[in-house]
Amino acid sequence: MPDTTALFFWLLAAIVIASALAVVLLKNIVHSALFLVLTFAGVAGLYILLSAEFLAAVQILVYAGAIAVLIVFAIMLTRRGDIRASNLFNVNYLAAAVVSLVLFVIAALATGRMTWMTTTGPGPGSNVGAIAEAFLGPYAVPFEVAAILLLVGMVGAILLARGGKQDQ
Amino acid sequence: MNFPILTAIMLAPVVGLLFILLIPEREELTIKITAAVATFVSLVLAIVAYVLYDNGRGGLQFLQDVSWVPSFGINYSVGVDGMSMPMVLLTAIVIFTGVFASWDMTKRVKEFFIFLLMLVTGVFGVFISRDLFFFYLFFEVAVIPMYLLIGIWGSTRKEYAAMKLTLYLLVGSAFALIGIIATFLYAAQQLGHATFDIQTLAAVKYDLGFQKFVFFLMLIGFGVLVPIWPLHLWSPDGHVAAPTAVSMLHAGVLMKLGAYGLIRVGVFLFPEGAKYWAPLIAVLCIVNVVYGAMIAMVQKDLKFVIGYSSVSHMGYVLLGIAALNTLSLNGAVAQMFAHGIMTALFFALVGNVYHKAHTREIARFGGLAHQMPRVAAGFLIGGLASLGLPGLNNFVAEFLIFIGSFTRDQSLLGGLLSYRILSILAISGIVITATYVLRVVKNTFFGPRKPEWDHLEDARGVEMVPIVVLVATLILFGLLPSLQIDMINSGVAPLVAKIEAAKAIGGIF
Amino acid sequence: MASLQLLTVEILTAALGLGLLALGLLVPQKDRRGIGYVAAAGLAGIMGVALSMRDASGVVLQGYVIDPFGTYFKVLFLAAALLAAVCSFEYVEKMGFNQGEYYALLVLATLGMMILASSGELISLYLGLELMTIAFCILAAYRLDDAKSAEAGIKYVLLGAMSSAILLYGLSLVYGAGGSTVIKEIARAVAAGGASPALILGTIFILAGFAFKVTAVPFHMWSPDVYEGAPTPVTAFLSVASKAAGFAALVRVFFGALPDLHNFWVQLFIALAVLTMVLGNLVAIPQTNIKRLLAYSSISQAGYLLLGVVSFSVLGIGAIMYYAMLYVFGNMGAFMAATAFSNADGSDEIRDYAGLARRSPLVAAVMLFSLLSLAGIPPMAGFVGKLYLFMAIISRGYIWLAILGILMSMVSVYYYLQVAKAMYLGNPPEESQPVRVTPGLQIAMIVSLLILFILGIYPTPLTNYAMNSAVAFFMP
Amino acid sequence: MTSYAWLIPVLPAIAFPIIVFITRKVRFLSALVAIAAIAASFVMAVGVLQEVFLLGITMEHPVEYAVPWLQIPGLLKIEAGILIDPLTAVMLLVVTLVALLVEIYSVGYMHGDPGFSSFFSYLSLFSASMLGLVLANNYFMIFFFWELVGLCSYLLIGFYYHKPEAARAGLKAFVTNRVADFGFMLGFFFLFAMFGTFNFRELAEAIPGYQNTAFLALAAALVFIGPIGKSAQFPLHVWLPDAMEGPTPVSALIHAATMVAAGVYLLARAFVLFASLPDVMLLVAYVGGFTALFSATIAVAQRDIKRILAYSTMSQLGYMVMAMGVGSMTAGMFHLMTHAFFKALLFLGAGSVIHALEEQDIFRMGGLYKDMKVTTTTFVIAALALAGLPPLAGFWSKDEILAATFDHGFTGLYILGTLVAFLTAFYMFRLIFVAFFGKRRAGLHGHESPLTMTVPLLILAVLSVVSGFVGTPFTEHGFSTFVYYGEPHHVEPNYAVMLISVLVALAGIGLAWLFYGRPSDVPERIANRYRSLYNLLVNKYYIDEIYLWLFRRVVLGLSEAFNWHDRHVVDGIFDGVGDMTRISGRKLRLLQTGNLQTYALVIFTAVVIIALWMAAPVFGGVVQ
Amino acid sequence: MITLNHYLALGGLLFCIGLFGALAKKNAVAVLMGIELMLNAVNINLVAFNHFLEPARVTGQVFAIFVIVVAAAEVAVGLALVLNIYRRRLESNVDDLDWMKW
Repeated sequence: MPDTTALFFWLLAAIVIASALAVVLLKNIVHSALFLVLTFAGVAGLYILLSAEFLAAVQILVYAGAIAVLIVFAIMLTRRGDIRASNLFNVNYLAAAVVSLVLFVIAALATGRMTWMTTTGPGPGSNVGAIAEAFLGPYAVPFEVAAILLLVGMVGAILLARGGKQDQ
Repeated sequence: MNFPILTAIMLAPVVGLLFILLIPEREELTIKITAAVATFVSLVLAIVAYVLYDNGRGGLQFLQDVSWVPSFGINYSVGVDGMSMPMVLLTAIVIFTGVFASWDMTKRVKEFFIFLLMLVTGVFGVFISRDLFFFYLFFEVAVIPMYLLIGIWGSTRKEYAAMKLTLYLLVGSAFALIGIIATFLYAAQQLGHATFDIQTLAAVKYDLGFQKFVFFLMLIGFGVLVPIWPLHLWSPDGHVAAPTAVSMLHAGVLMKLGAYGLIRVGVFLFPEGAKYWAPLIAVLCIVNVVYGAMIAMVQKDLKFVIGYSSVSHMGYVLLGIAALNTLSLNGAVAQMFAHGIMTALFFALVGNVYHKAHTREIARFGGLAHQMPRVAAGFLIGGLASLGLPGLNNFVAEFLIFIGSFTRDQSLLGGLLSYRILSILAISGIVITATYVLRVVKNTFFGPRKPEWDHLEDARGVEMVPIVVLVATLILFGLLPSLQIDMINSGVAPLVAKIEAAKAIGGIF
Repeated sequence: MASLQLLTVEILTAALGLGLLALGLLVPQKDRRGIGYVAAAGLAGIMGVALSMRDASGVVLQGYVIDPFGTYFKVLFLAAALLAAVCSFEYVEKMGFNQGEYYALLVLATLGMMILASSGELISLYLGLELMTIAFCILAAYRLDDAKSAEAGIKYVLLGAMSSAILLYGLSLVYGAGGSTVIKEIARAVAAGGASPALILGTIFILAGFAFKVTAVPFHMWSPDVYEGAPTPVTAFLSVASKAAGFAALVRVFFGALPDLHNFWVQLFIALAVLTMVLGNLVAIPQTNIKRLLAYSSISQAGYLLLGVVSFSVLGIGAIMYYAMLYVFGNMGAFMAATAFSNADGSDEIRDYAGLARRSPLVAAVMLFSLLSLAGIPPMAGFVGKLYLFMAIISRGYIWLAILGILMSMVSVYYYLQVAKAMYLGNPPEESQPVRVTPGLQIAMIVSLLILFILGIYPTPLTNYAMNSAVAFFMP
Repeated sequence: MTSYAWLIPVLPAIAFPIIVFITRKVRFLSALVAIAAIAASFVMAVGVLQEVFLLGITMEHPVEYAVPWLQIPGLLKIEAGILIDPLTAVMLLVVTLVALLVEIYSVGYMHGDPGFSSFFSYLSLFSASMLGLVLANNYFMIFFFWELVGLCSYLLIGFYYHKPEAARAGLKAFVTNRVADFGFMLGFFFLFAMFGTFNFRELAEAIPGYQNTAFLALAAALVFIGPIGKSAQFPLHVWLPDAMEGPTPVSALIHAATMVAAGVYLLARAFVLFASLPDVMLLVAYVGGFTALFSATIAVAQRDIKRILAYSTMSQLGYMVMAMGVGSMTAGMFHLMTHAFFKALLFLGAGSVIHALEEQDIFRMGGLYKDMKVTTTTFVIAALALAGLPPLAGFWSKDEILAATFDHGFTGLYILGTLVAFLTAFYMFRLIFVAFFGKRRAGLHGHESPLTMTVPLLILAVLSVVSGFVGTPFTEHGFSTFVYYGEPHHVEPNYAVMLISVLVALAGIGLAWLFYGRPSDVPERIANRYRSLYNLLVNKYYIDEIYLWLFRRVVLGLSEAFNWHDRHVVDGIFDGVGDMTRISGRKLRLLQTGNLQTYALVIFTAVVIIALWMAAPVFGGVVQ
Repeated sequence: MITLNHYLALGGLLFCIGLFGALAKKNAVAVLMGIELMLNAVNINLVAFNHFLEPARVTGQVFAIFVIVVAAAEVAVGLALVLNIYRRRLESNVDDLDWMKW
């Protein structure tokens, strides 16, 4: 059992990292967007390994589904010039690379040197049920807020995308 | 005394200010009369308080306490002692005369008097506060109206001067504020309860290092206002740029805030710190006196002469403070009063001339005594006061300072210098002062009649009010100094007791 | 359902926001001005409710804390929102579209802040923060026909997202290290387990996230651009309320969850405070646009507020609370004056303010005294606030920091007085007209000016309330 | 009477404000008020003198009245007090008498001047101050009035303020005196520091027992600077000749008879201090002697009638100071008194001439005796008195000084004094021969002055004759038993000295007659022969020029340097700080590039830096 | 054995890759994509913590769901803004958005 977990982990990790790298390195933004979907899917796989099946489903639906589609639409709507050079680096990329790398080293070292109080135990039985209880129980306030937040995001997106007076 | 007379003195201008806010802008005369009435009320109340003050009892009188922010020990507590009562009177006189000196004002009259009254409220507040918080609060209230008054109604590089003055004063007060907060915290720890009350704070034993540090902060903070060399440059520029009434109030009263703060907060709370820094003050004050006076000698603008003369004269006040004994401190306080009146007189007169002649360049004048004999007489009396002529208030003050510091027997710099030598140098200032003051009088008012100034009218009517009031004050306290010194001494006595009780420590050098 | 009663303010605010949204769709175009009045009235009413609940305290659903500290900030947000709404009447009407949504977003942003200030738990804290951020993104870009506004919006949304990502990373690390998202439990875990590398790194990341919100240098760089581009009332609201909310949450997290690490994070805050005060004030000097000037000035104000954090004491928290409140009125006052002016003249350039004192004494006076309050000149409230802040840090022995702070506030006087100089010393242009100000805005300006005076002259009740609420953070 | 003596200064003091505020518009009332006040003072002064005689008030047993003026308990007690002893009484009489006569004279002299009322107000103020000075019972009060007389002197010298020379002369007088007062002030500060009192009587009791004579000598020398200025002794004499720009009655009253004598009076008052310090006494004597000779030589070459008299005054004051220095206070005071009368007379006579001719250059006058009989007669009497011919007053008093000098063994000074006597006679009669006798010059017609002017002349002429008799050997040295220090003493009449002085005086007069009494080109020839010496004398040894150079180049130069330093160096530093702040703001704003990814980069770089800064805890070093 | 640290390292790496994208890409949409990667990385952390530290509860998962919700809203608003700007300036590169500076 551990072996399969490890196997899947490494596989999914490789997919996630490779496709994430592809997202940021490729020069064609459409390709980047497609690899982004792959990354999201990989992450969803990792959730399953972490016994968060419900979350994996949400991940696929929201990220790989909705968000990715949104992004692709946006790319299409803002396309101009050569699509093969639509996703270039800016002048800061070297500095950005250094900063990102150092940050990773720091983060990895900081977390790697920890001794975590890990416990293994039985899960909360029904994953979905537990989450639902959490939403309606202790996390009711954030839940309501999240609802409002989505509403705000929606209203905002409509407003902004529709533009100002010229549309009316 | 159930009537809160001090608060009334302070609030009379505020009431006047509120009335003026309601008066339409074109009713200029009404505005001026309102301002005059408001300041007159302050003046009358101040005189009443001065007369009622019981010198024999001494100490703080006309007390009034209102709890303000209990958690920080802030109280609105006012009261005057022998040192602050003369200052309150000084302020009342100067502002009252200042309103009359501004009678010719035609530009944005309403705003002018609003800011002027705002300014004077702050000044009154400082002198009557017994609570360090309110002391500082009022201290700062005075600054911004000053900026606007100079910036709008000033002359000669007014914007530069206004900004310079404001920044100098604020940066200085920043140091004072740090000192005040540090003191408050130290005392709160020692006493176990928070208080800003100066008397209570004075009872705390501060350790020597703390005293040295905080006194130095106070020295910078209040020294800027005095102004102590080399932090004095705002004052000539500010004086020159300011409109008449503001110059009067500024040189007459505001500079005294610095010296008063240095005594009331610096010396009174930190006698050992004062002893430590006194030699530095003493040396710097000589620079003030001699250097300031010599610079005054070569100025070409009338107001610059007076501006630098203030630097020079306030040097005497510093000497009085540095000598730290009864006579010198009496003299310092008296000098604050006397110089305030004298310099206000000067500025009122110069303002009068400038208003009519539109120039202050000494070289262009000459023989003005023909056209303006009263102004000339007033100016001469001011000059005589300035050079310390007996019979005028300044003489008594300077005399006390000189004799106080002269009799202080302490050598500095390993015997190279002593207070006596410094006093001698300071006294030499009276010669330089006589030279430049009388040279200015000569070059401006004496000499053949110049037809180009024939259109100038002599001071008359309300213009005479400042001249008469200020001259009368100078003469009154010059001939009967005990009216003043007895009161001041009752205020200085506890201070000196505190200084004497303090550890004898050597100065900085 | 006692616990739901504690949530009255939040529920009312949410209802108001949604109601406004609905109104915006239902009310015919020409009558939509009334929506602003409804919003203002609603906010005022909610503020009344919040004031009546000032002593309420309790915990709702494990992680949502109602206490005087939170209520204080709620009142503060409501006051800021109310002023911003009043300020917006004419401004938004001129824009001419989507008024209902505008006020709804304003109210919902306020809701986000309230959540942020009351969260005793990381998840709701995060959601409150995001609600606020997203609402502000939309509001910042609200002048849809203006390219600057859109630029402000995208800068805010992208940088905001990045900063919330790093904040989130930090939150995740703290969750991991503390084993919980509830602040009290984290504090217990930290007290028991001590500092660990992940915890420290998480702290740093959280600090970066909050520093972004409170515009501490060097995390401030979005703010001048966004402030300049956003509609003026939004800028006003953003500059005061979101900063105050940031501080509220920051205090909750750092004082609530991580007090045992204070030796560590205080050093970071010292560095931030120094940089913020120095850079904010220095860069404000050469500004020529009033909104940019106020942006840099509000950066520097964050530096002073950080001093309260540095002091790590009851006095410090109290000082932050007091200062934040007066900062609302000071900054809103300045922005209201700027709005009034730009409504009349359409300009934000300081040189166009020349002679404003002649054209509108009220606007000039409000601007002047608000700026003076920001500079900390008595008798304005700013002085008392700064006094408390400096007291707080001097009591911890950071005299040098206090000297620096005071000197820097003297630098700020310089540039504030440049505005005063234009208004009072300059002469109005030849053909200029008096600046007309709508009655609502006039009232709001006068009220905020009066509050500044009152808080400066009689600070007692507010001080007491702030200090008493602050004590809770240091009770075991 | 003595208990009302305080009224003597107070009456003229009251006259001052009355004239200024009430009677200014009515000229004759102003004069009346002033004269009435001083006349009353004169009467009281006579009364005081009489009472001093009758009650036997002596130098050792003076009468003192005082009220506190300024007190700081335990530290400082300043009294407004009066001290009456024979010295005071004599001075009171002299001052009130001369002042009275001068004021009467002025009614005529100032007739028609627009500043008539002010003139009388100033004179009243002056009289008040001078009388206050005379009566003062302590150093503080004497200084107080000392300064006030200086003020009046300033006002009166600059009375014709429209004349630039007058204005300049007033300034010069005041500032020069200020230098002296500075020394004086320091002197009595030292005394206060040593003895804790200003009171003359208390000091007189304390000083003799004081051990630290070096300090005492310093104090005395500093106090002496005061008289050097006020009594126009070298090197602070420069103001007195210029003071002649004032109206002539002023010159008579202030710059000849009374105020300039205040220095000598101070020496007399403070004699107890000086008497115990031989070194200081020597200094005093030589300063006096030198000044006497110095100014006499200058007087020889002057052409302005008032300047000649001014230098003569200096010279005579030199005598008095010298007398003090050699230890004879009696002689000094005696000469002070007689000199007051005849020098006032000389000045008033000169005023009469000027009033008539409006001309001051003696070489443009001539033959005045024909038109101005009274003036000429009285002037000659005074000149004879000044020259020291018996039996006129000047003879007795000057002789007393010379005899005292000789007696006390100061032979050098004695010879010097005799030489001065010769020069005095010479220059006075040079003046008389040139101005009053000889040919009339074209265009100048004198006329005799009105009665208000001539009557005072006559009275003073009488006094110039008789006032010396109070101190002659034939009247039992009355003066010396009255005003003295220590024991009453007088110099035994030394007939050799008397004879010599009479001879030199006659020689001086004769030489003057030879040169100027008849048409002659001798003076011109001598002047040409010794051109440089002559120029030196005409230009008063260039002292004024040296002082002017010092003031212009050194003092003003230094002041300009300070001014530059203040404006550029000090201000530059502070303004520089301000500019630095502004500039750094301007540079720092460039960090704000407008690019949001740069902002993000800055944010994350900051995070990285903070994390690295905290590296130790992050990597588990510190925090574990 | 796959430990918590593996997941954390993976999360960290993903976060930094996303960060690199957000910092270094010109296109605004690509920047948003980078940000989405960062949020995903955090989610990995959260879920992993939840799984390894307190498997009995679902706090981390709940948190992650909220993050996803927020991310969706953010993306929506962000893309709307990009479209808005594009419509006006025909430009979706962020480094041209520097009208306001200094």
